[in-house]
Amino acid sequence: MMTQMNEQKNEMEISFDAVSQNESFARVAVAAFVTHLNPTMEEIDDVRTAVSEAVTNAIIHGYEKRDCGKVYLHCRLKGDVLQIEVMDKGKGIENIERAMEPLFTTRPDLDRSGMGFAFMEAFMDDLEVESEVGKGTTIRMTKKLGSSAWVDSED
Amino acid sequence: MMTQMNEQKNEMEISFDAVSQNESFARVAVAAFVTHLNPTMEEIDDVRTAVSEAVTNAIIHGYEKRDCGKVYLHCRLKGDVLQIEVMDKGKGIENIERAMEPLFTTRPDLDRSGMGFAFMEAFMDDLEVESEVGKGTTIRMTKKLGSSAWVDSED
Amino acid sequence: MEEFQVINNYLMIKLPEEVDHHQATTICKKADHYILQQNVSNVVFDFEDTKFMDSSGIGIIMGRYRKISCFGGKVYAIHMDKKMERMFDMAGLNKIVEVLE
Amino acid sequence: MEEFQVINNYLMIKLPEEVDHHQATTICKKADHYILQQNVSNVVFDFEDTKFMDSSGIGIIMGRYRKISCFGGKVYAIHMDKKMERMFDMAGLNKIVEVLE
Ligand SMILES: Nc1ncnc2c1ncn2[C@@H]1O[C@H](COP(=O)(O)OP(=O)(O)O)[C@@H](O)[C@H]1O
Ligand SMILES: Nc1ncnc2c1ncn2[C@@H]1O[C@H](COP(=O)(O)OP(=O)(O)O)[C@@H](O)[C@H]1O
Repeated sequence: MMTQMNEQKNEMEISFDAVSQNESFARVAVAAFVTHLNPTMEEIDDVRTAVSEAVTNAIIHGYEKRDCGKVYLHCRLKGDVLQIEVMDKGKGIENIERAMEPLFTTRPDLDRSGMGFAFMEAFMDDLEVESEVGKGTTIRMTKKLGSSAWVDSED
Repeated sequence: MMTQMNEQKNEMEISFDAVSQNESFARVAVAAFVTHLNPTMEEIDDVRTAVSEAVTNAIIHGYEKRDCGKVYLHCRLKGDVLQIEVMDKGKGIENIERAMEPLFTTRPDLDRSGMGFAFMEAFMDDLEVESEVGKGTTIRMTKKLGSSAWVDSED
Repeated sequence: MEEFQVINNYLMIKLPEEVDHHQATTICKKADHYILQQNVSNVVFDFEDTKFMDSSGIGIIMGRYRKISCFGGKVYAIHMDKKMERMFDMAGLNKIVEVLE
Repeated sequence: MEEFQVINNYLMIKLPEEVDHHQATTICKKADHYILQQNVSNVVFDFEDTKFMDSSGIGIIMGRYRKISCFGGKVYAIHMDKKMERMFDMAGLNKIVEVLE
């Protein structure tokens, strides 16, 4: 039974306008996509935080709030592992290493904290950032869900 | 203020695997996409029903539960009017007129009621069906949301 | 989750929060198991916990009605909200299902 | 919805259910209005209603801290859950914000 569960696959892709009211839409959509795995509340909340950071960055940094771009969100479930890709075709990141430093932000004027990447790293198992100036940015994150399933499957 | 509201636009597109656990995902995603308009509970529920019917049809009739196709969901908000498109690249509908008759179903063996199209028509303002045998089916639905906004805007 | 209970020759089905095609598949299978194995002749659908239903719910009821009506069984529905009643009426289920308050 | 209340020279901000960038924009604007117009010197952030927060919440607090600390004002936070405390610690906010139970 367990093996079969782990091999289950599911995939979805969303694209939406880069406007701030879609931040909560993106979080809800990803959470709804994984609910049938019965993840813990903590896991769901961690995923919601990471998605929120990546989508917000695409909107405010990638497209600089110009309200004219699309954000692309791709989710893949392989068994109990969730892969998330958040992509924008915005201005890109010049120095990725520096951008990922906790507390580094180019927009303190927008009350940004510079903790976005730090939270994505802390709340997901894995984080990769790919970016090209003038072309856009892709964030790839992975998280194993429903770790408690191993215990539940005993019955 | 009201005019500005009515001119607001927002758009999203989702594609996902044609498996039945994505039926609830699709409903939740569409509901989350429109919440910032403050639609009534009834309106949200009507939209959820219509989306559920169209997505379920794509999965069980379009792809005949073969678990190997994609369902495409496109939502557009123009002011307070929601346009929904549900598309599959499945087997298509031979006789659209007959398919839309209440209680007509080709799958009573799957406990289908034949009320899918009737409910889409009843709970949305407008319904259009486009289909080609062997190519697929596209459902277009429209609904005006937050009709109570006209009253609320008095204050 | 849906719940099943047999009282005399009545099968009581407490439907889940969301009655859609995904849920319906399991519900129909389990209900038919009770109808065939345990000789129930009547079925009561309880919508108390149900917050969402689409036409799959109508299909569940029609299918069970077909299975038990030929032996003189009856179908009942309780705790329906206004929208469910409207769906019932549109499908003509109000003619074959006894709706209890 | 967020709520603002001024008691003596304390501004109490009850944060909304979801603290993200979309909400933060309004909260920062309103908070700064109170800070500048009503001469409050301390700010209390109340997370009682908050079920979701991302780094935008950290940004709100840092920004308000910068505005009031130079005049000797203090920032307080109440009703935080474990995850919020962890986010606070990661951002070093525990050094500048007094966390009340
Ligand atoms: N999608 C993106 N496009 C362009 N620049 C980005 C993107 N995401 C992040 N950045 C850059 O990296 C910096 C750090 O990001 P982050 O850690 O999320 O903090 P914050 O969003 O608070 O600034 C941002 O200030 C911005 O300069
Ligand atoms: N996306 C689709 N692809 C192919 N056939 C479809 C599709 N949607 C509907 N149909 C056909 O139209 C019929 C009626 O659909 P509907 O009113 O939704 O009832 P039901 O789903 O209960 O059969 C279906 O039984 C099927 O034959």
